[in-house]
Amino acid sequence: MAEKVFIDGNEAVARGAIQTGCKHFFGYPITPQSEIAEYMSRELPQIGGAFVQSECEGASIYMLYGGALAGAKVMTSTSSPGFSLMQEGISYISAAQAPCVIVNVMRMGPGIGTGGQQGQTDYRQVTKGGGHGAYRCIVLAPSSPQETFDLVQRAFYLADKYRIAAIVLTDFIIGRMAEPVELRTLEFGPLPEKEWALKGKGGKGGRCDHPAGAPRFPGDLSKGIITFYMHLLDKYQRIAESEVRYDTYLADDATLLVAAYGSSARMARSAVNMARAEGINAGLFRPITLWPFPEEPLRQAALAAGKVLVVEDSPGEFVEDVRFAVQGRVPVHLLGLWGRHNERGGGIIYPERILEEIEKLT
Amino acid sequence: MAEKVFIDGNEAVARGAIQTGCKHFFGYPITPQSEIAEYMSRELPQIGGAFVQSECEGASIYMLYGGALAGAKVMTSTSSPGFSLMQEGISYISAAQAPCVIVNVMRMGPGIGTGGQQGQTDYRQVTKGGGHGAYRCIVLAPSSPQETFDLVQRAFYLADKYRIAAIVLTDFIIGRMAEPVELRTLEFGPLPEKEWALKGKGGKGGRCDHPAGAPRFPGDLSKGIITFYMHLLDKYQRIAESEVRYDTYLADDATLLVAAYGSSARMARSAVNMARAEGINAGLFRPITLWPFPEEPLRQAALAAGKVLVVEDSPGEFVEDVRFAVQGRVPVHLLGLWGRHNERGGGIIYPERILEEIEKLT
Amino acid sequence: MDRGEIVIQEGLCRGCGLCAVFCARGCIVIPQDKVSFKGYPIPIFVEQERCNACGVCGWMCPEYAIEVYKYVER
Amino acid sequence: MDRGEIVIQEGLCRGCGLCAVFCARGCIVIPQDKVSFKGYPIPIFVEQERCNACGVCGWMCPEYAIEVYKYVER
Amino acid sequence: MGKEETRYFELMIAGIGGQGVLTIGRLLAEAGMKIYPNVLYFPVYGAAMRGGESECTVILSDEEIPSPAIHRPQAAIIMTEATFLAPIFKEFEGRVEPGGTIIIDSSIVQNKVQRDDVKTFYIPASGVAQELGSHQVANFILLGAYLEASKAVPLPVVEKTLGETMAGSRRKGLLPLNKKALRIGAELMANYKG
Amino acid sequence: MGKEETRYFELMIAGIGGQGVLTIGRLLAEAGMKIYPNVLYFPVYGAAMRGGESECTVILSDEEIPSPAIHRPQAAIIMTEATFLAPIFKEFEGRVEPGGTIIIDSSIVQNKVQRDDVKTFYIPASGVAQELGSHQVANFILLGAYLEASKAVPLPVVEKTLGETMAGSRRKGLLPLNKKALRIGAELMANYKG
Amino acid sequence: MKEKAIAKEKVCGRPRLRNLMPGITCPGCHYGIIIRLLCEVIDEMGIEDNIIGLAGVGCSYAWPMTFDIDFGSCPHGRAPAMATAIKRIHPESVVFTVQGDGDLGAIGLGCFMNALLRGEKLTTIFLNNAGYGMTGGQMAPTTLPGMRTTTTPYGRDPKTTGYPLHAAELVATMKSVAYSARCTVHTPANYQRAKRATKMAFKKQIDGIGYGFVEFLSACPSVWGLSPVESLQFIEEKMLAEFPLGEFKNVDSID
Amino acid sequence: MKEKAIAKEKVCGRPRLRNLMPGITCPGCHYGIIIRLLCEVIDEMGIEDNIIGLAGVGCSYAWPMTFDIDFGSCPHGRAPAMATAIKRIHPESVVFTVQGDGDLGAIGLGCFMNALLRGEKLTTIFLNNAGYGMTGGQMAPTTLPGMRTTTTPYGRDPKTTGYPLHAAELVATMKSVAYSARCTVHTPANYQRAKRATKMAFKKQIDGIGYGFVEFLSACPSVWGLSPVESLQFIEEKMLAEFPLGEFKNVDSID
Ligand SMILES: Cc1ncc(C[n+]2csc(CCOP(=O)(O)OP(=O)(O)O)c2C)c(N)n1
Ligand SMILES: Cc1ncc(C[n+]2csc(CCOP(=O)(O)OP(=O)(O)O)c2C)c(N)n1
Ligand code: SF4
Ligand code: SF4
Ligand code: SF4
Ligand code: SF4
Ligand code: SF4
Ligand code: SF4
Ligand SMILES: [Mg+2]
Ligand SMILES: [Mg+2]
Repeated sequence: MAEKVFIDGNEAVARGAIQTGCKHFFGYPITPQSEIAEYMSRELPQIGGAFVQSECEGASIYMLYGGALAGAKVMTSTSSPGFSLMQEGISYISAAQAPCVIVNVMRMGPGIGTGGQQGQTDYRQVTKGGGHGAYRCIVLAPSSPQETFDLVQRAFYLADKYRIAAIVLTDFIIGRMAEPVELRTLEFGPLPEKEWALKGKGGKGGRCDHPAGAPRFPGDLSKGIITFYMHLLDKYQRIAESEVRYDTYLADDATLLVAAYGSSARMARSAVNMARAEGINAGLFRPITLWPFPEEPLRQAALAAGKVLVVEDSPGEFVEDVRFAVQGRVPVHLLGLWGRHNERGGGIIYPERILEEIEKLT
Repeated sequence: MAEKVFIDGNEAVARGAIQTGCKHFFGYPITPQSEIAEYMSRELPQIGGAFVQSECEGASIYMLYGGALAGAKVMTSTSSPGFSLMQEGISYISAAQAPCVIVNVMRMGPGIGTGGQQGQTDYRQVTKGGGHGAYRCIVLAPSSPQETFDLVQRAFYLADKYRIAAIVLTDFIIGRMAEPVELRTLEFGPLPEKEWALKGKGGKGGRCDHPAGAPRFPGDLSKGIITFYMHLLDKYQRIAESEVRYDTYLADDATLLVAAYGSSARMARSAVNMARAEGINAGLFRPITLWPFPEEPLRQAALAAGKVLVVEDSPGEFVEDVRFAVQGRVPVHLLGLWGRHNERGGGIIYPERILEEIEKLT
Repeated sequence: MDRGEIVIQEGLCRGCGLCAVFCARGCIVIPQDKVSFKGYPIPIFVEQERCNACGVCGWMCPEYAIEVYKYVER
Repeated sequence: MDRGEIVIQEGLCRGCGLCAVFCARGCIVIPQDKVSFKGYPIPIFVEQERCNACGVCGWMCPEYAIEVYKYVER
Repeated sequence: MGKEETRYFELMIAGIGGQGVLTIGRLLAEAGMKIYPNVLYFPVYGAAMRGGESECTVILSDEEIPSPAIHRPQAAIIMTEATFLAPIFKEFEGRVEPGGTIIIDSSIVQNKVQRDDVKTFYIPASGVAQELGSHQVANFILLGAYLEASKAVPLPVVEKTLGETMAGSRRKGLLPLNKKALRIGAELMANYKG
Repeated sequence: MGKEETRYFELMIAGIGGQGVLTIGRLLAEAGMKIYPNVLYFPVYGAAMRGGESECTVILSDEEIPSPAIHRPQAAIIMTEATFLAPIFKEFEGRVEPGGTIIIDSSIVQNKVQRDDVKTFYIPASGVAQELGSHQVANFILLGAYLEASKAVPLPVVEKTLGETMAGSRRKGLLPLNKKALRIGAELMANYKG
Repeated sequence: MKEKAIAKEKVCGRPRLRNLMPGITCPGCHYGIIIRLLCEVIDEMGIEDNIIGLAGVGCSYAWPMTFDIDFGSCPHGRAPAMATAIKRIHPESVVFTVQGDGDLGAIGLGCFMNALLRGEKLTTIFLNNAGYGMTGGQMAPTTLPGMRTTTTPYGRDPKTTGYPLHAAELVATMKSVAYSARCTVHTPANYQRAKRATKMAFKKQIDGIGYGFVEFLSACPSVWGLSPVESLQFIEEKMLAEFPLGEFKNVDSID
Repeated sequence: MKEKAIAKEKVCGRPRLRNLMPGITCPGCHYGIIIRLLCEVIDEMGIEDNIIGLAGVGCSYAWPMTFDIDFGSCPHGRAPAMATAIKRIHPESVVFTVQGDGDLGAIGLGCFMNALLRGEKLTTIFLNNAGYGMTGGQMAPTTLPGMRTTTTPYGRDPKTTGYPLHAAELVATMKSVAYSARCTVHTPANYQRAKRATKMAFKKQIDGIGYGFVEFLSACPSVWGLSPVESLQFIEEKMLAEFPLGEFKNVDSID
């Protein structure tokens, strides 16, 4: 077994990236994830890589785009307002199919929000594509430092495999909670050469990275808009078929299915335990990929249970995907951020509150 | 009857805004909507207002935010990549509940897209909130210059009534096609005073516009995150109950319901005519508000028809809302951008192609 | 005769020590072993006789914890 | 003896007239009444004798529509 | 040329930026507004300033006009062979509806229409325009030819509209030349012989 | 204090930034890692640099730990009355589970716990720390007290861990003082008399 | 003597336009001193009724709550754009921004420079504390070479992170600027000079001449890892060496 | 004489690194001339194999397709950020950006200035045509006072829209910049001077000294509403009056 360290989710992001070969990081400080950049600023210069503190999240994403076009394994991280500023860049990255990893350690609320505190209110902006042009990004939502460490590695792999932006979505809780993490290197198999990368033509013909330019690869925008989108749709379809990930807990015999992702899934799991202790057959469904969304497995589990309780620390975003999956065939209840124990930024939807809701529904 | 002029959708935006009292406009050039800014640059100085050419769409939206906080009727317009750059600002505007109007004259594709050509690929970014914090904006989608002229006026009204950002979503086709437009002033009734506006305290106590500051109005973020969101949810609920708009055409006896919005609804309407001429009972459902989405009316119409054909010039975004509404209870087919007559930016989904699809489905 | 006095509000003071630095007349000292009920070292107005109510300690206090009063005869 | 020649590719030329302006020897003129098959006024190389193949018209042509050749004896 | 008993005209014009495609399209629509209750003008042009694809649709109708985009127009004016990206002639040759009309600037377009189910008119508009003193008025010649062929809007109405729209413009000195070009186009069409 | 037969400890610590709340929380967790298969440390602190709310949860367990956030903790250390926004003492007084333990820095917090279903210890940590020469070690005194009360992790293990974590740090000169504070805290608890 | 009636006259205390609420800066932070200065300036110039402030994001984020004037907060770096709109809509009012060196110098540099390019008539209070205070002490464009921050753990190296931004000098090169100065409040004398500069920066706006800009060097004991008193010395020895004080532009008409 | 074997030697034609494809600029646009210049510079410096270009959005958007080198395109205004990453990842390569005056001077000003602040070793070719060509002739930060554009229909008024950006001078004030010059290609002699300046701007990068910047005044007959020949005169009379030519900085070491 690999070395085990006691680190938080933010450090797990940084370490996971370096573990899988990322040597270039571009980022701008924002609570609650500045620690990722700080870690990178210490470590990358030591391994011959580069940490660049950008002047804003816009610059971070354009640096990321440049780095991806240069053919390197690159990552940036930010939190909610910063992610908003990246939307144009993500759209360009998606058009160029430039592989890269973006980490969003969410914080609560629109605008300045609640000063870098807990929340899950970026679900729509992250999963529905906040930028123009109807693209998709893979979205992975870990619920522990270990899973963060592992999924960051997987994100790099998926990004390169599908030439896509892979987003790792955590939050204040996952980012700052520390647990023992095994520093294992995950192996996913071989990846194609990046012959399209800009690095100086080196005797060959000049490579042009321009949407209306010489075609560089299948699905290049220059081939025409229909060809381009059919290529994307095909790719998205392949991802949806092969890369869906989710986790269930005591869901087989559940008569009430709790659906939650990321940090909320941790509280929900405790609540399921409490409910079981009371003799209520609750179970948990936890999507790990938010896109592709585990629509079919969730529908099956929901139909089997007959009733769904969605828990999310938001006014209700994830619940829309659950409703979409369930198609009105079983009732879907929502415990949103009003389930928090207080109004302040540090408010939390505790397992007890979820249990209450479970009891109400049974 | 008011004067009738022959103007295109872009001019209708500018004229509609001025007609309803907008005197301040902030914008940055981008095809295919620069004409809106150009019109404003000619007219606003003449009526004692201000046209400010911002340095980018980010600046446009922050100027808009400032202007809204100053208590004025303000507007900006842009096209797809520019809208992506506004996402952070829109999130702040939504948090501050600063009333304003944003026009997005869509163009096709992610990234640089197809150089300012036709497309409807901003549906998700506009309707699902591309910024952080799970807010909502009202989205109005006209399908003619006259409707644009009218809906822009309505957008200003709704923005002030609900203290919300109202988005008018058009595209290359609606923006550039010209038709006779009656220059009528729409009356919507009285609006509340903007006592919260920043304009110098003028003898009263200083007004603080800060999320964590002195509460300014019901639903101010400073009251705590739950109170804030409950206020928003309540407001969104009221909007969903009162402001849903849609149009139907020959839908009553339809055995196939075509669903389309904006420019696509124009081609779809021709196709419905063609189908009727062939004896096929096709009908059209056209949402005018994309948020709030006419979920219930669409479901009823779809159930009555038994079959839905969605037409949109995109790889499939609007169709998701249709599917959500229809809940899998009748089949929903999609004719997306692959229905265009060619690969180039100027490609169009012609009525003939829609008719073909209608025929296939009957 | 004393020319004035200063009042330090313990609840506002955060013990930065700037007042002591800027009193040119040395009227204020901060004994590092005394802590306010908020947990900060607290300044003490030790030399009222020398205070000329110049107000500098008040200006330079980032917490507005000091009020300076001048005695004026009526 | 002619010292060189220039070749104007009608298909590339957009009739801007810069070549005529920059030929210091006046070898190129643009009769405004003649239009290329693309619809642009077309320059004409009227004075080969005076051309010294300096290449300036070629450099300054924004469309690379002019090739300049120098005659060299073998 | 009208469909059924109600009046209905469709025209598409295609060329490259700078030829005045949009000028005559919009002129026809504005003139049409004096006569028809429903009028639509729909231009398509690229983002670059000069020389790109330029195309527009004009519809004049007694009835409501649903689609602004017409796949198989009644009539087309073609002013260029092709642009960098688009085979304009080829495309429009194929698109005009059977029985429809194609008017071609034969000074520019060398190709011939291969269909025999459409009425085709080869008008050497650019050549004639150059003779008139400016190759820039080829568009008005072609519009004049279309008006003569279709009778969609009487020539005097178009001329009047032109006068109104050019009234305030810097180019108003060109009005007589433009009018002349319109009339010459109409004459060329009136006297057209296969 | 463990639940059922498996070992299980929960502790929440609350105060304001600068008091070392997070330092002792993390220390306890890292020491716990030497003994327990499952350890969790979850800090909550604001965006501002100094003086804001600061709070953390530590869980040591033989079993998997699902929720990092504990509404009704087994034990709490309270180091402040209130912050600008949050009534810390009030909140935690109410939250500790019946039968649980509350340890209070009574040099700072003047309030008294009103419940009688919890074990409450008033430790004048800041006062004692000041006597030791630095009010900054109050946190170690309180941790020492908790360790004595709970037996969650033996004091030597905590001391060893502290030595390891401070080894590379600029503050390693403070190690003896910190250790002393831990021991004094444990003694105060051992000798505690309501 | 004792019998004489002695009255106490308040010489100094919380400034009138500073709301009654605790500050939320760290001990020894100069932001509190600069707030006093601004309150006094607004008070003395008699403009409280028609002044509007806009605060950036950083440790000055709470300023809007602490002043008894109309005062809004802005997205990070975007105060100049918001101020532009407000000034255009209420041209008779006095509009100013308060921005940190990360806010104005990094994320907001384009927004700010473009406000100068557009010739806005605004006033900016620029807080140079050589780092990002709010987010935990990262490098800012103004961080001194060699200085350790949480993102320059080995000291800022100009080879990979460049040289400090000299905002007041840069601003002075822009044609539409009427006033630009760099000040400190780290001594009472400098406090007074800074106050005069700030008044001048407002006056240029009020007189319609052009943009007014004042850069404040401000102690940040937390990021600098120094005590408040050591921080004074750091300003004197290090900050002033890199960032000289002075007026870099002061004109009464532009073109 | 006629009997002698006469061979034709090509003096001038399409430059070797210019791909065979039509340009898409307007007649008389100087961008084509600047492309030639760049091709010649890259060729003569022998750096075609390890040079990487990044084009902004504007009428230069098609440059990536027209050069036979690795050449990417960027979101509007963001070339310096993309170039930064590429240069950091491939430090041995020569990385340059091509940006219009809207691209660099408006939307991209912050991105560009921050690249200078970070001390990147890049080269920028700045195309100053006093307006937005691509989008139809709107005002740019470089538009001359009084000039009519589609968004300054009554002429640019410095009172409401400010004064032109002088990029080359501004850049020269930044410490990490090694070279900054303003050139034109509106006469053959200026073409040659511009070529030397461009080589210098690349050399500063290659030698690791600092940023290299060349501003080109470039005729835009379409936006200016002038013929190509009139545009030459406009440069001579109006542009040069506002934007003097010259080297504003040329240093061989920084600090
Ligand atoms: C878009 C965005 N990115 C990042 C942040 C996080 N953030 C808050 S304040 C700040 C920097 C503050 O530095 P500075 O402007 O120097 O102000 P100081 O705290 O030093 O006063 C940052 C990066 C944010 N709020 N918004
Ligand atoms: C985010 C964004 N906003 C706006 C545009 C539209 N746009 C394309 S080019 C351009 C400006 C071009 O001006 P300039 O940089 O001066 O280049 P020029 O065309 O003059 O060469 C603009 C605003 C865009 N592509 N992306
Ligand atoms: S008022 Fe002046 S003399 Fe008195 S204590 Fe304060 S600084 Fe010293
Ligand atoms: S300056 Fe103010 S806060 Fe600082 S020690 Fe003195 S009284 Fe306390
Ligand atoms: S310079 Fe070139 S494009 Fe211009 S007229 Fe001469 S040959 Fe034609
Ligand atoms: S080569 Fe020189 S002399 Fe000959 S035509 Fe060209 S510019 Fe004139
Ligand atoms: S971090 Fe620095 S700037 Fe921020 S409040 Fe603390 S001392 Fe002041
Ligand atoms: S618009 Fe201006 S810059 Fe653009 S191609 Fe035309 S002449 Fe050149
Ligand atoms: Mg700072
Ligand atoms: Mg330009």
